[in-house]
Amino acid sequence: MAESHLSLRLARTWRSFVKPSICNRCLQTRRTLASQASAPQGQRDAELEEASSLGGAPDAGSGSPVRDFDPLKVPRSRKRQLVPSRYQFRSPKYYRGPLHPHQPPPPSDPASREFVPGPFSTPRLEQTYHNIIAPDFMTMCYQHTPPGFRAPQKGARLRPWIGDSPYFRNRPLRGPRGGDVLRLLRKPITFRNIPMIERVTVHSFVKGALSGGSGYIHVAGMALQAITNHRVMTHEARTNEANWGIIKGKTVSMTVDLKGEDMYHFLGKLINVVLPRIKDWNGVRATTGDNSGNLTFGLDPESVATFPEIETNYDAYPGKMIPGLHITIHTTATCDKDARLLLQQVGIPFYGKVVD
Amino acid sequence: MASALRPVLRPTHLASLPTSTSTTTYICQSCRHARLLRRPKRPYTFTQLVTLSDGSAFTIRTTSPVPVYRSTRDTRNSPLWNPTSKELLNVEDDEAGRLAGFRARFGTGFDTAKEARKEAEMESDNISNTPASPTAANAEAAKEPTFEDEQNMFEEDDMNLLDLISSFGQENTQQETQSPQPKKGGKK
Amino acid sequence: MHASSIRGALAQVFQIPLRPTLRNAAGQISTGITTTTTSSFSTSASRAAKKGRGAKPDQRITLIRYFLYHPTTLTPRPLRFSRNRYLRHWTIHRAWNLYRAKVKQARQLELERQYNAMHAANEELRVGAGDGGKLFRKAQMKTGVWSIPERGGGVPIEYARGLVEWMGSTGGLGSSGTGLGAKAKIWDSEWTRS
Amino acid sequence: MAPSRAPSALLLHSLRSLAIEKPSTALAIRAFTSASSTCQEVQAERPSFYRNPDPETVYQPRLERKLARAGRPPIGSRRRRMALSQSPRIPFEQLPYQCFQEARKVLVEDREEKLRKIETERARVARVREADPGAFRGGEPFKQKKLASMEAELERLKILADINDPSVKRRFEDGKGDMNKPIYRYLAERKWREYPRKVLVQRITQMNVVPDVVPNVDPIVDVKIAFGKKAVGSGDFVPSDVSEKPCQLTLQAFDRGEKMVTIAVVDPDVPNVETDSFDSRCHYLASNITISPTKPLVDLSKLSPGSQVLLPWLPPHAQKGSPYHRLSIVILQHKDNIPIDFEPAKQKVERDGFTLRSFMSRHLLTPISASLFRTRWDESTAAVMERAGLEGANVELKRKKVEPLPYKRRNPSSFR
Amino acid sequence: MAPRSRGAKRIADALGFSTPKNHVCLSCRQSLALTRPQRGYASAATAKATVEAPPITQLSPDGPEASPVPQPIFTIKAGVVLSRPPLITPDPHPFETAYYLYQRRLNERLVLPFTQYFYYKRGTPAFEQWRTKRQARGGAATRDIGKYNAYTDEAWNDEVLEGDETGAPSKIVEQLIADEGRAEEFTGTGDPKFAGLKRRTEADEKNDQRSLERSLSRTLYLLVKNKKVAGQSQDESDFWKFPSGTIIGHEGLKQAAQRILFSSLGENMNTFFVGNHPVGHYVARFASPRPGPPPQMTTETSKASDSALLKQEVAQQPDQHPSLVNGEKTFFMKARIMAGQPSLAASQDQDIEDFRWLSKDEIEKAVHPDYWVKVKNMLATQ
Repeated sequence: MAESHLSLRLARTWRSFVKPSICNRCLQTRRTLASQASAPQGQRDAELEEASSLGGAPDAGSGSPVRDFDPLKVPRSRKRQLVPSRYQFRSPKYYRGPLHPHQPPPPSDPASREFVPGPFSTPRLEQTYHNIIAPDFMTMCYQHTPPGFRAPQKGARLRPWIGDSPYFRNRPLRGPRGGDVLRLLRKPITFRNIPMIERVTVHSFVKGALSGGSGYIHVAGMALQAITNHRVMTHEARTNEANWGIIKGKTVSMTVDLKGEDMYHFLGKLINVVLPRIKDWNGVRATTGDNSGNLTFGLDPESVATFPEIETNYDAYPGKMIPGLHITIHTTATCDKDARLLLQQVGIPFYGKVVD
Repeated sequence: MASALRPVLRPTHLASLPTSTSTTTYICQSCRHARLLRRPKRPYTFTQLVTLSDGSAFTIRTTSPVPVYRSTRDTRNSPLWNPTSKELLNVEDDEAGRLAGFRARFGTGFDTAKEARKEAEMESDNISNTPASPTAANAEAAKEPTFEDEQNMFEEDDMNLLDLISSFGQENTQQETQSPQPKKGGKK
Repeated sequence: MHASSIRGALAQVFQIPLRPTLRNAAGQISTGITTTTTSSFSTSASRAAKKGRGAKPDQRITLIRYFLYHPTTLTPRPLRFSRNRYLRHWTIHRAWNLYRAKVKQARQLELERQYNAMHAANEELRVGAGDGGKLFRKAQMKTGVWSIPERGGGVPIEYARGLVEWMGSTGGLGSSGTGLGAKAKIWDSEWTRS
Repeated sequence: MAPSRAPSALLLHSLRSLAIEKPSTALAIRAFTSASSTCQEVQAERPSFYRNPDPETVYQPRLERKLARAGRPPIGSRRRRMALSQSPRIPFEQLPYQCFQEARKVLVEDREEKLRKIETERARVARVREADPGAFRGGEPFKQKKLASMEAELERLKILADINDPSVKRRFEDGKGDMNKPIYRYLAERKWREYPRKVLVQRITQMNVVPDVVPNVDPIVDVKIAFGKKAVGSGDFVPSDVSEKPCQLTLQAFDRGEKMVTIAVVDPDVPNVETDSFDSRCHYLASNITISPTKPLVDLSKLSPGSQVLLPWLPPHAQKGSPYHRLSIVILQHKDNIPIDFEPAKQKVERDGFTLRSFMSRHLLTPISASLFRTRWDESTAAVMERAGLEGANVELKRKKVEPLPYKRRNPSSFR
Repeated sequence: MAPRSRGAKRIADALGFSTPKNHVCLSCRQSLALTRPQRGYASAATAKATVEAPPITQLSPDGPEASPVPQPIFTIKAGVVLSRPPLITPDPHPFETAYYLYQRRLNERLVLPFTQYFYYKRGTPAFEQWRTKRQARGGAATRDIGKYNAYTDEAWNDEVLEGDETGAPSKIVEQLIADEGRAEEFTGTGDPKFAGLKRRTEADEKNDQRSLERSLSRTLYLLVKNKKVAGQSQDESDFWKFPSGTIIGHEGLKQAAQRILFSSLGENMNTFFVGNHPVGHYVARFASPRPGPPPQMTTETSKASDSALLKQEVAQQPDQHPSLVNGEKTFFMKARIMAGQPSLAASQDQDIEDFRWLSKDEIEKAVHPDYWVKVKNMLATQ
């Protein structure tokens, strides 16, 4: 069904592009409108703000005070301190619900305790995606459906219980044939849903922590923090596993979730500098992926040590304690093959058996 | 309506690595007690210029204070990323620079004769078929400082002898400066 | 182990006051490092650690613990802006959101134009080519698009060259380098199909 | 500079009370923050400054008192005035900060685009308005619906044109926003819905005004109750002598145009000893009141008895021993703002056993807002009831002692 | 049946084409009939194809639609849109650079202090060098925010005034290279201040439109100019076009495009054809029917008629001379070049006079206006 809606809408937008059918009645109104719009420029709209600072009124000549404006001149020339300020608003340390009179400002407000300064650069991988990868991905995966084409009806995925037994009437539906794992549906790729890299999770299970104390955790945390520009988030063991020596409540692994600018910088560094240095490495296994567009591959401690950040002060890290990593790349694709195609375009080589 | 139904998906944050006991868990239901607005702890980051092996460079945000990172081994000179480029085919995979070190000390005299000859004639025919295309880019490549070509001009065994002598003399200092640097980067 | 007891042990190990200000903390640390290297390191915390694992605890681990934990106690306070400065920040924030929205819309329109051109071309091929859609059917085959270069499909790895910000005039190893690292190459015009 | 930032509700009141007036000369020589003199000029005209100090930049306490006596109170805090007197008074939008000026360029370009859109939208609305209904498929109702949606779009574009303007934000935060303009109405509504509306809705639902008095109310008008000078929060206890005189209501509407409303003050907790339950009683009823965003103040004592007040103000009172009484104030909007005919309504309505639901259905009223205050027995209630001629001041209601059931020993054998 | 091709087959089944004797099943006829009235754009009657090898004479698939008007005959051609993707990032918008500097300075006031002793041991020369450089920068550890220290009492003044260059990327790179100190090793012929790094090459200076090292931040498209053929009008031949040629035999669009590209412009181009289907098309109708391309294998005379607009419908009977052609339809295949250069010397059929690499706005000036209107939507502006 979705395809047919899509194709109808596409047909309409396509037709409006190719042959914008403007009836002559609108044509001549458009002509009068243009002349009309320019006429009443003088009459300002009463509803809008007259003294608007964005009014674009030519600034009254950048007179002398503006040109040699120096913010530090006046404070330095003050002989005595200003009167202390009586303004006491402080961003509250605890959030006590929406009805508490002392509400915290939103995180985008600089005075908030959770304010994080925004992006510091446009990563090159992001520009590569928008300029080169997205158009080519759309071209490769384009599936043509003629205008007015209705895809044949697919059966419902959840099967009803059919039989004469009275208990079948309101019973919840059964899973699809062959196991009840409902995979994500793959919509045809159009310019609106081109898969992109959404976030990257760097995970590291610190085996040494089980026996060797928190030294391993701290070194692994420092290494991960140096690589990913983010502080790690540690996870405790949930259950007791005697044969693996896992004790409940003991920190065993740590992850970092990278989004946006940090993610692109990490991926760019990983692909360009770290992966080529892995000895006799012929790429990521093509069978990786969890059928929902997320691919994972691992790095052993030697290749983690070749990251530029760790290489600069390699002797500050005790040798054996640098952790191995699992890197999971979450993409907005809904199946493995799209995600793998996207990562090939980004620059990660694949080898071996191909699993869709 | 009144209870604080604001779904707060705050993952457990690590105030500092020695895990503090008061970790705030995921809160999705209405929460009666006050929730700490934790300050985001972010490590100090620099802008670093990463220069790849073919000279191209880009800036990234990283935690290491080194201003410029000159990478000697990356996608631009790795055979896996450039399967069809000619230069990469006959560059031996001298990973830890041990072969270069050996050659610096004892010259190329010990290379097997066959391999050296193959290398030399690869160089010569590479030059021969390029002049065919008159494009400016090729002409400019031809008059580029061709340091390899000088080595090919000598006779093959003279080259080994000369190499043994000349390389032993002045190149040692330069090899020293170059070789320790990759060694430090190598694995312990 | 509760956070403050760790800090206490660390503070004791490095003989630094519990509430160090940045300037003297840096100073303390420097003296701390130099002293540990010279004087014998016999405080109770390390003796307990030693008893636990026998070997002398790696001094680098304690340093890493300090560098992980110490800066978090000196987190700068939230910003307090004046009225004008707050309005300027608010204007910059609004303009940035507007600018990102415009850039996003421009990219969306660009992709939509390309999509519509492709749709028109395929429709013309299906209907107007006059060979009963044979060329169209052959064009719609997606064999090998999702496979990998090793098996003759997918995207060749050289395609994924990625954008850089600057081109160099000598190779990565500088003018003194030999072999591939020496020549700066913006575009490989001499590529021949071997 | 006095560091102040987006103020919470409390601070906004303090700012509003400071009654800051903008130099309203026709030629807007300088925007709000700048007065003409820089430091040097102040020294030059030193002698005259003592005689007529400028309220923007005076900071000596003596001069401030002189100004206050002269009826021109100093503007802002002393620290701010001290800083302003020394700083080069450059208008805010010309401050030469690089990122700020680049941001302004982006916003100016966007505002021009929005102005163009407003022009085309207004021309389109004019065209549709003058087109005859026959041209449309759905006739007149379709045309009205189309006009309504186009007007809403025009309103949205006007808001978008001014939403990114720092001077608008500053003017609104100083409380000087002109409620005729859609941008200030929008900002006022957003600020109201962020916090005060949540509190109002909580008070109404917690104290069960909604099911008891009004079936359902989704507040779209802000109600503030004030007795003389004293402002009363929704749901507060008001001493009976204060609530003897009718209160003043501030009904702040946020959408364009005027509204014809009816105000009802109903007390649903009148104890009825016989039926051992509570009846409801109407303390005040007035209708045909027009409110608009610019004229929100309604003084219940000043409404005209002849055409508006159906039931005069009965002072709220609670008998001794009875639980507190909830005086819920409900604002009901007339259908299509048509005033109700006063005389028949005045005959029919009566004070005791007043049910707001029947009144609403009879006059086609819809509740647009509600609030309440509470009254209980205090020492002045007896005097108030006696002055108002209400009996029952001497009666004290006590809880009937409920006798426990007689204890009957259970038959142990049946347990086994 | 690999899932992918099954998808295509399902489409084909639904369209009823692949059934052996071209019979159009009922459900598809309705969906096709549904498309019939709205489609005013494409020519009402489908044209008969004059594919070189055995010309298919029977009517087009919409059998029952055999319209009485004689259908114009088009030659089907495969064109190649060969493009070099941009090599460097586009120039940043001034607001972007100013915003990034503003945010970096805010970050300086909010981020955890830099743990310098983790990277530089105290007392080593490296630490001394680092400390002197840091004090020269006014105490800030990072180099991209100019002279600013967030731990002094004048830290509130973190906004730079107008006309300030500290945020510009070139200034930051200059600062980094000055800090590193090994600039002269890598300068070569370039500018020592940037250690030889540059964004504009000599090809930019000379505006050499045949080189691929020109305007590195834009996508460059390959355009060719065909040699003058006697029959062509004067102005038609001096316009540039994408390389194109007629389809020969049963080859698909992609194979045809590859054959045309490599035969006309030489083998030494490492190209990647994106997808098997066309990304754009150009329909050129001749003013008067012209003899169709002679059916020999390799000829590739591309005659772009001066595309008289679709005014006159060819009225008279086209069939006396079977190879008369009313126009040509070129379907463009998208291809990316990764290495190598086209070489006219190496091409077999020497009918291309010259080739150029142009970006989208240069194409507009070099191409016939009608051609531009049909082609501009598939090109990338950046």
